[in-house]
Amino acid sequence: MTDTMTKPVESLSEYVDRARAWLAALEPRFGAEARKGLSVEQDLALAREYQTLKSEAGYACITLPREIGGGGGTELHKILFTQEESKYDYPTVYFGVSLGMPVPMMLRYADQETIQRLIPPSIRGELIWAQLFSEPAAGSDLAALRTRAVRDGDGWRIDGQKLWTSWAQFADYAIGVFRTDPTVAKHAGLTFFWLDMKSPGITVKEVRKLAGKTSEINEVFFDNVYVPDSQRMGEVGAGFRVAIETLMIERYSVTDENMGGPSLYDVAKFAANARINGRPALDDGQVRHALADALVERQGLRSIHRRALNAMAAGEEPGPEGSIRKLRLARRRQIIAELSLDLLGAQGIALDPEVSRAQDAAWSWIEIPGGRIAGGTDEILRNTIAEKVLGLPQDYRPDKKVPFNQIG
Amino acid sequence: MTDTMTKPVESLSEYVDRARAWLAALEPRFGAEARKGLSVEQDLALAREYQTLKSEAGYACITLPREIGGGGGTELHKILFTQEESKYDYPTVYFGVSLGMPVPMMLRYADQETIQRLIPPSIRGELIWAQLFSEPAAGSDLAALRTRAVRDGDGWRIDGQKLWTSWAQFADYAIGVFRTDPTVAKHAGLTFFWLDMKSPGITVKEVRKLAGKTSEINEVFFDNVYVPDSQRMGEVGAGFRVAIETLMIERYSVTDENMGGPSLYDVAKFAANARINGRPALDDGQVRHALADALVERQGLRSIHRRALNAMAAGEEPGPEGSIRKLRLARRRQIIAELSLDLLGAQGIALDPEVSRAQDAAWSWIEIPGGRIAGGTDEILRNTIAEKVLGLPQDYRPDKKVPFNQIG
Amino acid sequence: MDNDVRTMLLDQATRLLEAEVDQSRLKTLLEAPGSFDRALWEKAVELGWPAIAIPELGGGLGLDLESLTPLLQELGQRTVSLPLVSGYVTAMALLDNGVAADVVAALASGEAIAALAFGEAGDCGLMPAAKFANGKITGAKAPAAFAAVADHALVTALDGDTPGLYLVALGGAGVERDVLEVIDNARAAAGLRLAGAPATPVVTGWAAVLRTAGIAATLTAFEQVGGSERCLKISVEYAKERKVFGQPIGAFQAIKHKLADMYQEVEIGRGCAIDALESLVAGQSDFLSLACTARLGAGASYDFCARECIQTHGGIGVTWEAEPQHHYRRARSLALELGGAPFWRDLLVDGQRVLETV
Amino acid sequence: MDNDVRTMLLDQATRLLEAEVDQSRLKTLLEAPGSFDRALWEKAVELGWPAIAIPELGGGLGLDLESLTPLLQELGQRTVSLPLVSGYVTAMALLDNGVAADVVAALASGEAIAALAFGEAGDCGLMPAAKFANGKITGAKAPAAFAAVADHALVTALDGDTPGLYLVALGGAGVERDVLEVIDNARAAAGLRLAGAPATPVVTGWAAVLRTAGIAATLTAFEQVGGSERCLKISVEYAKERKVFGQPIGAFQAIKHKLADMYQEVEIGRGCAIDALESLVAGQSDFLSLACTARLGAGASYDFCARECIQTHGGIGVTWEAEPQHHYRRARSLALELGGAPFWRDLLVDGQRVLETV
Repeated sequence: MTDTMTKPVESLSEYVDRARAWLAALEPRFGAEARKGLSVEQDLALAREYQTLKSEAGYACITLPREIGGGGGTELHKILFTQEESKYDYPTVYFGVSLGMPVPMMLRYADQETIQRLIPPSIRGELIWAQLFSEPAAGSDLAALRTRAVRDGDGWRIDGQKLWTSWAQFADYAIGVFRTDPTVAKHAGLTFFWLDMKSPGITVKEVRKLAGKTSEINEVFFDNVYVPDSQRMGEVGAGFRVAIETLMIERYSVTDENMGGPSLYDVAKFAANARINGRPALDDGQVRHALADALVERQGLRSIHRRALNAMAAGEEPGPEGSIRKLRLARRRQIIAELSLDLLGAQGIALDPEVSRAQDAAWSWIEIPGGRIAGGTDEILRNTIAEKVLGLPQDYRPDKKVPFNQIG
Repeated sequence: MTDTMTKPVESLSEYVDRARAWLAALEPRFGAEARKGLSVEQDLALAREYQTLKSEAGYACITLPREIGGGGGTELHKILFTQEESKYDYPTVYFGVSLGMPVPMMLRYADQETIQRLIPPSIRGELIWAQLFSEPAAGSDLAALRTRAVRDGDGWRIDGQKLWTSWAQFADYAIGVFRTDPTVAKHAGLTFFWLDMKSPGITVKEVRKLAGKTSEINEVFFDNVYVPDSQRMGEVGAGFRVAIETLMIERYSVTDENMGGPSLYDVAKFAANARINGRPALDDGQVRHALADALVERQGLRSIHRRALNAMAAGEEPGPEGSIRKLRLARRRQIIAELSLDLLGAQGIALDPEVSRAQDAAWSWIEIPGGRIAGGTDEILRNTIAEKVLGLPQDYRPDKKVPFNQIG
Repeated sequence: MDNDVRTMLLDQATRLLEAEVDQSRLKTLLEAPGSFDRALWEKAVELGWPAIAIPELGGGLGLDLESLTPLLQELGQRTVSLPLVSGYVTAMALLDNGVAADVVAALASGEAIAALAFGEAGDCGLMPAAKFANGKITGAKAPAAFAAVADHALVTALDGDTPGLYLVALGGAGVERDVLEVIDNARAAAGLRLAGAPATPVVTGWAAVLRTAGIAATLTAFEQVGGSERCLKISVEYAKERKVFGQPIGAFQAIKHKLADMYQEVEIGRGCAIDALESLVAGQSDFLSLACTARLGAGASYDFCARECIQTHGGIGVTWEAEPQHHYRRARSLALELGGAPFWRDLLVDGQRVLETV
Repeated sequence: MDNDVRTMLLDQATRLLEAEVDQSRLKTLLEAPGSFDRALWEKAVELGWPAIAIPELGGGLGLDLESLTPLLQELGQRTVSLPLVSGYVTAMALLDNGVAADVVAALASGEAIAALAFGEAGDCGLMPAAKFANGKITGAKAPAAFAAVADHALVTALDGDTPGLYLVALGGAGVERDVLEVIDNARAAAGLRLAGAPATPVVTGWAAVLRTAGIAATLTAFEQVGGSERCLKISVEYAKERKVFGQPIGAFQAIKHKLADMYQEVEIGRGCAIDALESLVAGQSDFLSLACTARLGAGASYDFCARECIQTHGGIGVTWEAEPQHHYRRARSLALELGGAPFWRDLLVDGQRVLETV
């Protein structure tokens, strides 16, 4: 096991060089070629191997302590490593939720014994966590959730249904929020728990998405599922606040400025080869205008993100202004993908199943609508900025102070 | 006096030919050259002469009966004539409000004697009418108006202030809406009147606009102004409905698809001469894209407008879908003007005071913000479409059923 | 009389589509490349749809185009793909140029299916690189709707430097079809590899090619308008029904104004389509410019409405099971099949240089 | 130390501007072409503003650019026009090339004012048509800020085919100033007619011209960010205060989301400006690309915020008396003075072709 963080004098550029070398060496084993044609299960197994190597090398959960399998580094190390890693097509997607929100939240709320038992294997990719938030009637309006948790001796019994639960089909554990008191106002009656996804009474059903034949999103059904009270996170009735805390962590987790689509550099290369009535598309003003808009926005967002990470590294809490990044990048990927298809003309309808999502305009275009919805819709994010940053009045909410079980 | 409407067999193209000849002959007297350097008062005097000639020739208020000085024609005649007329820079602006809304409303609500006495001279431009609607606290929210009309024997006494009243400085008469009962809900306590603008107690004060040194808009102050009850239009308390009726007429009055700015044809000619790094701007894709968007929108709006006018000619009431036209054209003029300035680069800041608004990108740009506000803001027009056309719920309006004098 | 026939045709169409087409049938078509709803097509043929606007001397019913377009709009609303536009456009190109009367008759009767293979990889526009010489075409065509099942294709190719349209029998020698996964598998799309495929010249010259493309674009615009209308309709319905924060989402201006914008786009697209059709029918000289506005207006409208229909539906909108995905796919497919927007913008703006406004 | 000086400078600036600048003073400046607030300029000179970032060897205070930019942002917020950017850029061009040390000293002391006359009629970009030969320039320059009152102008011209920058004394022979009505009369703008005006070569080559323009653009971006911030601030305040339909307009999502969009634009513009400045100060090779993003990002932000600030204010927003008009005018003026956006887009995209991302 290489202890990467024992050299405090390592400069950032040395850090990047070392990460580059480490990543490059793994390409034959974990790169796009190696993954081609694998089933999801095979790919997941490969992903767990890769994740274990990352944890051993200090590249998994870079900002978490070495003792539990993290990297003991800073936000800046994390962003630099992620940038390098995103140049490869390594299997990391299964752990995005697991390590993104549940693990940090467990570190804040769970007891030491639990942390020692569950977190290191989670960081190594042996265990996967899901996040049980949305429901059929509770998407943007999370506090409208209906899945009940009712007191039962030393624990609680959960009944109901969650929706849009990413990677629930592979999850060992989950964090989630449930209604423990329907007689009080909607925000007040919620409580936050972590739970074993293998508990009796849990059924997971994959939801097929618009794009692609396999999907990471699921329905999760709860039928009299027992959760001990010791797995409660925060006070009874404080679940909404804990959920918001979780979402604030999520908001800064968008590090890939291409949102999984082609980079602007790739788009420019593509446009240099595309033609509009015989002219190179990259010489055309409408393409230049679109690229310039994207480049300007990217630069602004890089600057905002870098300064926010620095502030976080200096101990400040992330603010609601983190909403900008996902809001802009998701819509931008859609604009750029649509333009790229326009430049292909009739050929643009072809969808090459062999090509990775990060390389193909059509795949990029067909996948991105979800990016404008998941993790806060465009509309919710604008509202967040308006209310939380600018201090404008909240929308009219007729159900806000009504007991939940009396809302029409 | 030429009686233009005695030949029912005249085809539309013959009508256009005749209008063209008539308009062309008047250019030395009323064209841009003749108007150059005139004071507003001199220009208004010239405008009255021109308007009288129009009335005599049947080109004023084309859809109104010949007997009162109108043209006895159809909406189609009106649109065709207006199109031809807009190619010249004739002085018509002073009568836009007067003949647009007050005169048609008087024809609906006033008695025959009043109509005979006041309408023919109004159509000839001898009399000018204003429309007293908006107030400092009542713009988009017209029903929030505060100017009071209180019963006084056979009439009413008006006190308060109107704002944004176009051409009030030259107006002889006006129509307007006032609060006659502050103890009922805001929409219910309004009543509609016409009145003599020379009545004692009325003071008019010009409001300077962002663009230009003279202005058509005014504040109008009322100090114990007497209006006989015989000048009431509609029932007491029905003023809001009558005001909305007036605004519906207004919505279809936007016939100039350039909203007073340069035509797309002129913009294309301009772009053919402008350069981006030595390339003709019209060959540049960003200019082509912008022009294509504008041309597409123009074609769609022409089609919508033509079909709406045909429906109106066939006796149907104008619908709220008329809101599209102004909403799109005002914003489009701003986009196009901004682009034109971008194509001029550093030279674009020059504002030639000798050039007409319809010919200059900088003037077009500097004047257009008002177009997105007057006659319904972009936001109000979208709301109108959403509620009146699509049947979506009205916004939350906490003051809707509260007595006006109890609104906080 | 025409009006009665139109009403009857549309009634029949509505009833047929209501009875036959449901979401699960549409999903099945999306599953595999090159899908074609042959059963529905056979019923459409029985009802005489392919014949509607083809003149009687070509074996058609000889009705006017205004009898066909409401039907196209209805198909567009339901994201049903039938080769009506390609059949009509091909038949008329043949008929106008006195070529292959047997094919015209087969298209009118519905025995044969046609595809319009105008685009190629390498340029978003329609200027071909495929070569015609000695009665044969060599070159590759981009995936074209219905080419997976068509008997004939109307193909663009260069004879020397002169572009033209050629009729190619797809079952014949020198033709290979590449049935690929595409954005919208229900379009029965296939790319064509032509290696000395026998081809009958139909018409030559860029102007003639553009006119034919313009007719296809104008008719397609009605499918696009139908699709946009449907996106608006289901979005408005969902917005009235779905509640967040104690109110229907349609009570929030972010959604209200989005839907108001969709309405404007629908109406502008519709206006452009109507005007282009009128110009085509009246044989006006401004037809190509109006066809460009129909192409761009209806295409942008459908893209916008489909995209924001998903957004309005939120999470449900990005599932396989929900309706919006069909429109999202169809909108983009229709916007690309006859060449990308930058190509049509060029055509419009270059045409406008010589067009006086009025 | 620098931080203390920065704070002090900004405090002084805030106090001076608070005391001196009000709406009626700004209105007066708008009334007549070529307006310049000389009284304010004299106070600024007393406080040493022209000297801030000019090195000591040039007679300046030798502070870093980060001491100047907060002040520019403050001026931008208040739509105050002082020739600080043009003075700094001119002085540095002279100093870096060892030209006219006396002019550098005069600019640092505030005795002299400089204008940047880079643009010309006929192209939105900065490639000049004016000719330099035998020590003299002939040509016409588009209206340039402060040229109505400046003693010197830094002027672009061609020597043969090579563009370069030249110093021209505006009081000298062969120079005529056209003081025109412009969008923003408070910019003291004038066009220059140069008929054999004596000119001192400063630097030659397109790259050097672009670098100088990039520095001017980067510093101007801070004025633009300040203006955008102010538009957002007064719009938010008005939206909280102004009531319609029984609620503040800021409770309606149409306004809330408009303001949220303004916020995003402000922050993106700010981010671009900060990064360009950092690159300039650090002497990085990506400076010109970052200057382009600062130019475009801060320019688009200010245009957007000023336009929607008026819209948020409704009728009041389009009156002469209200504040938004100053921003609407200033935003456009700043966006045009150093060349139009299409020019800078070209520069950015062409630069990106050879730029690896990261």
